[in-house]
Amino acid sequence: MSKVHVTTSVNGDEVEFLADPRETLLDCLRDHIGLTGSKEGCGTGDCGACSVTLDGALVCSCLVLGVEADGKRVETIEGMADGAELHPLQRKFIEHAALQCGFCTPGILVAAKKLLETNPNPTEEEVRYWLAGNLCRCTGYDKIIRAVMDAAAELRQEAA
Amino acid sequence: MRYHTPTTFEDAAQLAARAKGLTRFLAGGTDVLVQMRAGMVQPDDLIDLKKIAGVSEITATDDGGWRIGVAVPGIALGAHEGLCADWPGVVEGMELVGSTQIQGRATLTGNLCNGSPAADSVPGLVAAGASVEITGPDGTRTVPVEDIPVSPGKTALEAGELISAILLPPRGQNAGDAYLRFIPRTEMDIAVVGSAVSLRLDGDTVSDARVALGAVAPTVKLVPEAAEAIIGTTLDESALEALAKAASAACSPIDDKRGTVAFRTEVAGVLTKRAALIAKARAKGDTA
Amino acid sequence: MVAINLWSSLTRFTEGARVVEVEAETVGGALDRLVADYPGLEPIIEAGVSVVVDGEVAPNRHTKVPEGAEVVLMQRLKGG
Amino acid sequence: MAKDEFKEFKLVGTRPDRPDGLDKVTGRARYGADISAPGMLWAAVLRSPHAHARIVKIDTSKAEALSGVKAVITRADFPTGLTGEDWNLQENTMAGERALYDGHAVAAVAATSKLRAEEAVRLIEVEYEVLPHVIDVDDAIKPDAPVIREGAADATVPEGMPPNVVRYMEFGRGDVEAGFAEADLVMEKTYKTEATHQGYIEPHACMGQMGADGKGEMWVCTQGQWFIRKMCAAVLGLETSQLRVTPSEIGGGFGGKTTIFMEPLSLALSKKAGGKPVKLVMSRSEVLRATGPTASASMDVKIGMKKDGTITGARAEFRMQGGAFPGSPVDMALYCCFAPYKLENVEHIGYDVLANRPKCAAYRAPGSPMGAFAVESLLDEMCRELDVDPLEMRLKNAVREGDTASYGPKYGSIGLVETLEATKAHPNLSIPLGPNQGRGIAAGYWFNHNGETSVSLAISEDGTAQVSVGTPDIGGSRASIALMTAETLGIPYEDVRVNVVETGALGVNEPTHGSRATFASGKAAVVAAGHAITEMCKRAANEWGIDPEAVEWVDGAAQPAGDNAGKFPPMTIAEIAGKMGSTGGPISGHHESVPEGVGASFGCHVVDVEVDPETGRTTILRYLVVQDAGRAIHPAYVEGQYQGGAAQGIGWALNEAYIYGEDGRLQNSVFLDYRVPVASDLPMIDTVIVEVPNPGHPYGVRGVGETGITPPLPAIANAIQEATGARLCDLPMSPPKVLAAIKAKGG
Repeated sequence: MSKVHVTTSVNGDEVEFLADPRETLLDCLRDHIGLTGSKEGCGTGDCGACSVTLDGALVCSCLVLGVEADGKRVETIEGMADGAELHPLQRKFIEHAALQCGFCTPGILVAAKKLLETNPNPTEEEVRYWLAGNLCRCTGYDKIIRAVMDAAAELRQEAA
Repeated sequence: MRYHTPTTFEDAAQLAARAKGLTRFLAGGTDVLVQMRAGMVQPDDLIDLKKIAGVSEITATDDGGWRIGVAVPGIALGAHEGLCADWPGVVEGMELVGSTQIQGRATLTGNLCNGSPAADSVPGLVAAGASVEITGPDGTRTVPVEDIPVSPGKTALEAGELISAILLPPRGQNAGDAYLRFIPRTEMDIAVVGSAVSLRLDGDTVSDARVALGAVAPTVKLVPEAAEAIIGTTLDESALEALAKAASAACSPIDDKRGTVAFRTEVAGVLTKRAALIAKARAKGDTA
Repeated sequence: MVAINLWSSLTRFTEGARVVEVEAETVGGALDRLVADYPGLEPIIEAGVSVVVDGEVAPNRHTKVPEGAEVVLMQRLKGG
Repeated sequence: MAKDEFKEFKLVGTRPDRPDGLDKVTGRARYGADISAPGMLWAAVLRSPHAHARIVKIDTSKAEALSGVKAVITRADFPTGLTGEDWNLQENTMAGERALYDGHAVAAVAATSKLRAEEAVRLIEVEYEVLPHVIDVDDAIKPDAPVIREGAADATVPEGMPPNVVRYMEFGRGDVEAGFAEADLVMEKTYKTEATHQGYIEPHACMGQMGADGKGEMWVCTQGQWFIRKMCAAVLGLETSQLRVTPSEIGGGFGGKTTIFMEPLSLALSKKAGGKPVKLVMSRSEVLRATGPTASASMDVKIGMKKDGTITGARAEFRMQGGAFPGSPVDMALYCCFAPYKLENVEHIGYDVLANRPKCAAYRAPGSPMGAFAVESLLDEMCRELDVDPLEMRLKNAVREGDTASYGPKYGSIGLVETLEATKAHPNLSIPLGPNQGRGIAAGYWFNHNGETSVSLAISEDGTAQVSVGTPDIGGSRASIALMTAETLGIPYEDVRVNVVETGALGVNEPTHGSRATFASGKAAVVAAGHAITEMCKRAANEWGIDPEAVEWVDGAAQPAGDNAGKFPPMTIAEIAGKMGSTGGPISGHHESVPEGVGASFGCHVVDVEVDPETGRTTILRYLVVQDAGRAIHPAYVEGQYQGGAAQGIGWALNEAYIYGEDGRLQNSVFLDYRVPVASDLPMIDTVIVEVPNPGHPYGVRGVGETGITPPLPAIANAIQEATGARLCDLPMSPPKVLAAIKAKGG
């Protein structure tokens, strides 16, 4: 079973790896390039813990093959902060206690960032539906929704 | 497993026709990868269609309809103003498939080829009178969408054949469509019942209609009796009752982990009534 | 003397008594006495029980049992 | 509601950033599957596709011949002769003579890659003789049911009981028949709940390494590293101290990670592969099929009530299956079900029953939600029948300090009445409801737990403090323990670092379970800090040349206690710590105990629902949780526990369930069909933290983690009845069932 040489950009860095064509992008991120921030909660696209963007589209990296990433841009949780400076969503999640175990947090942050890029002023209902593919079993979502709304407000203020 | 990236449909068809073992086509991958992961399917050849020119495009056809590429993800359908204006029911069916993340990958063609009777995007396509262009080793042919699924998980595609585009007819004036499904949660479920209605009005009267149901039979089903129940009516109370009755009568569902026979049969009628009213409102210019 | 309240399916081992009296100053002493008096209780006590002394689950065998204390034997408590 | 003496804290009751927040929002935090080591192998497990089958033959030769395969194990690789719960754990880790449920492990492989290990598993050939199986608890308790295991019943089971009954109990007091005779209304009903899974998003994962010398290491996501150590040692016949277990960050547990499932496999594979580390990560499907869900229950409840709402007698008979092994929480369900009520006449009967399902594990207030569903549902129906306000009825019968609990002991300080009063005062109760809407109320209870606890605290050279605890941080316990430690030492919150440590670093700790981490590790940290303070006062006294008894600790500094002690400026913790090398050496504090003073926690929930009368779909419009926290150390994480418990209860009430086919196979082993609530299913969840301080804890803490999952099941059933007129007695209250119930009553 021969492996495929994949060249891709991850969080702005050019990365190369050899992938078995059966391996998912999530497997490749975690096991070949050591980026374990994206999590596998289900492997079937139902929990969103592995959320990344692929050429700007929000996807479950467990439903993308590693070989499909060739020539594309991948953004993961590890690229969300700007050096030591957290993205407002990351800060607001800590401030609002929007995580308990924290396992779903990377995927939710990646998905929420894409939401706010798409829709800077979402309603509570829009946030809930956008994040419906990101399961959290600890929080009941309440503080997550508040943190996203608060970060959105802050980002709007910055932009104004 | 061998991974192929052909650049034409003809090459893809040739690859598939020559392959000895199990072959799968890859567009969005949201079904194939899940099946591979669960060990249900271990393909020998996986043919990725995304390097073929035009597969990610939505184009207006000369007759006023639409041609949708096989790798157009749900999110791109929803972002396409012209398509949303013409066929909101088709678009909302696709948009109900999975989460935001799934929408970034999943395609109409994939949803159709998975062969599930519960596929959310298929009733809308059937009600719309959509067809598919099929490319095979011997050339292309065009087939109505309702003829593609033949039983759960099985399609009418022959070995070496693959869908190369989805074709929507011109919408025309005073017409609207809608799709509703029932799931226990608000998101992330497979339809327990799905119902799509497409209709045209002459004044306040329904002059033409197509009704399609999902998850109530071995395949998505076109229900002419349901359409007949509302053609020539203004969707008054008695027409809606007749519509619901015809929809329920067309159901031959199963009891399974997602719903019961009685529930599916009952709710098929309820949803069809509700979908018809939305389609009518859209035909009258309501953009919601 | 300490009166120990048992759960009633244990009365098969105590000749029908729901409350039995033993001579003891500690929880451990009371349990040992119980087993000595009613050997049928041994596997149940071995498997683990919680002993409640005046409303509080006793933390260990050395917990004192004051004269006249309310002692209740319960199946072992834990949680999720 | 806080008592006056609790108002003076500087830190306790504030909401600082959690210490592990940064790691968890940047993807740096390392969970179970994130740990790797040089030379590491990957494991995969072959599982039974049958609910009940005799294993006739296992042929592993083809798997062993595959390149890259380093070890294949079956039950033959495990020691024999285990008994009791040790045998149960071993049998559940890997099937012996028979596979007892769909998903039961049969063989395991370690290979050089994940894909290679999976290929090897597919090459293992197993010959099964399929046996009759039983899934439902009411079927399993029948005298002619397929027998899961001969001789599994313990001494509590009288002669002549059906073969799958393995534990039996009855307890109570008063004369329940006389109680019913006194009542104006006696009602009796049967209720059923299906098994649900804890549904933590992180699948079980570990990396084990075991040499031929019997020394081993394990890195694992767990609620309790010492439990993992003890259980792995028992199952594999190891010396406990030779195994060192390091907990990773944990992606949720809710009780499900207090025991072992596949951890011994990684150690056994490692040993067979010459001591290479072996990583084993479960898939979601494996988690649902082969780790511990909760029990399913069938429950009869009979209650007598006077016209004014006074409960005169109550009887509960519960049957629960917890899988193919003893251990359903039927005892806890019975203890908790009538716990909010003062009862003179009460009777409880319980049966623990075997069935062909995975071995159940603890799930958040184990047993209590099922019992509450039955009792709180029936009470609500009786209130409707007698036209009594359900909240007033609960207040009238509520237990108070000094009352004897339904299950035996006397209550210490409890806050049920305060909780019910706070509920009554909440604005949600006066919001008008529209058509097809209904409001439901229910109460709930959990004991809370203490458990073996060992904590060490050390003062660093700069006057900051590190605390080593043995309870993994699932939901912010590092923050609450740091707050209490800093408050006690009189130093800033940021100056305390709380570390969750491995088994080699402390005495035995029970897991983070029973809502005990903030109570027990927190209490021990406070005591340990006190020891350090005593030592620091001594060091200051020595410097000053006065009696240590004459030194007191105020705001992070030693100072003379009054003018008679002498006149010296306060000596800060930093000053004392900076000199500790020359004043007597390291300064630390340590405490270990099974702490006394556990405080029970009552809650009351109010839910507003809307039911679509044509489809039976229930929408949660509003949700209120009111619960006694004793004292909320970090209120944001207390609210989080309340909200999370409510959300899990909502899932259990409406859609979550184990669904089995006729063949006894689990049909919904993915999140697509095991329907936990998604963000768009829920509203904001309102919370009220009632604070009736627990006198058994230095800062008044009661455990808060578990009670919150108990009231939602009945509260939602009660709301659905008000919305539709239909009463659901069988969970989940999924749309098909609700629609059928509406139709059955002619709606």
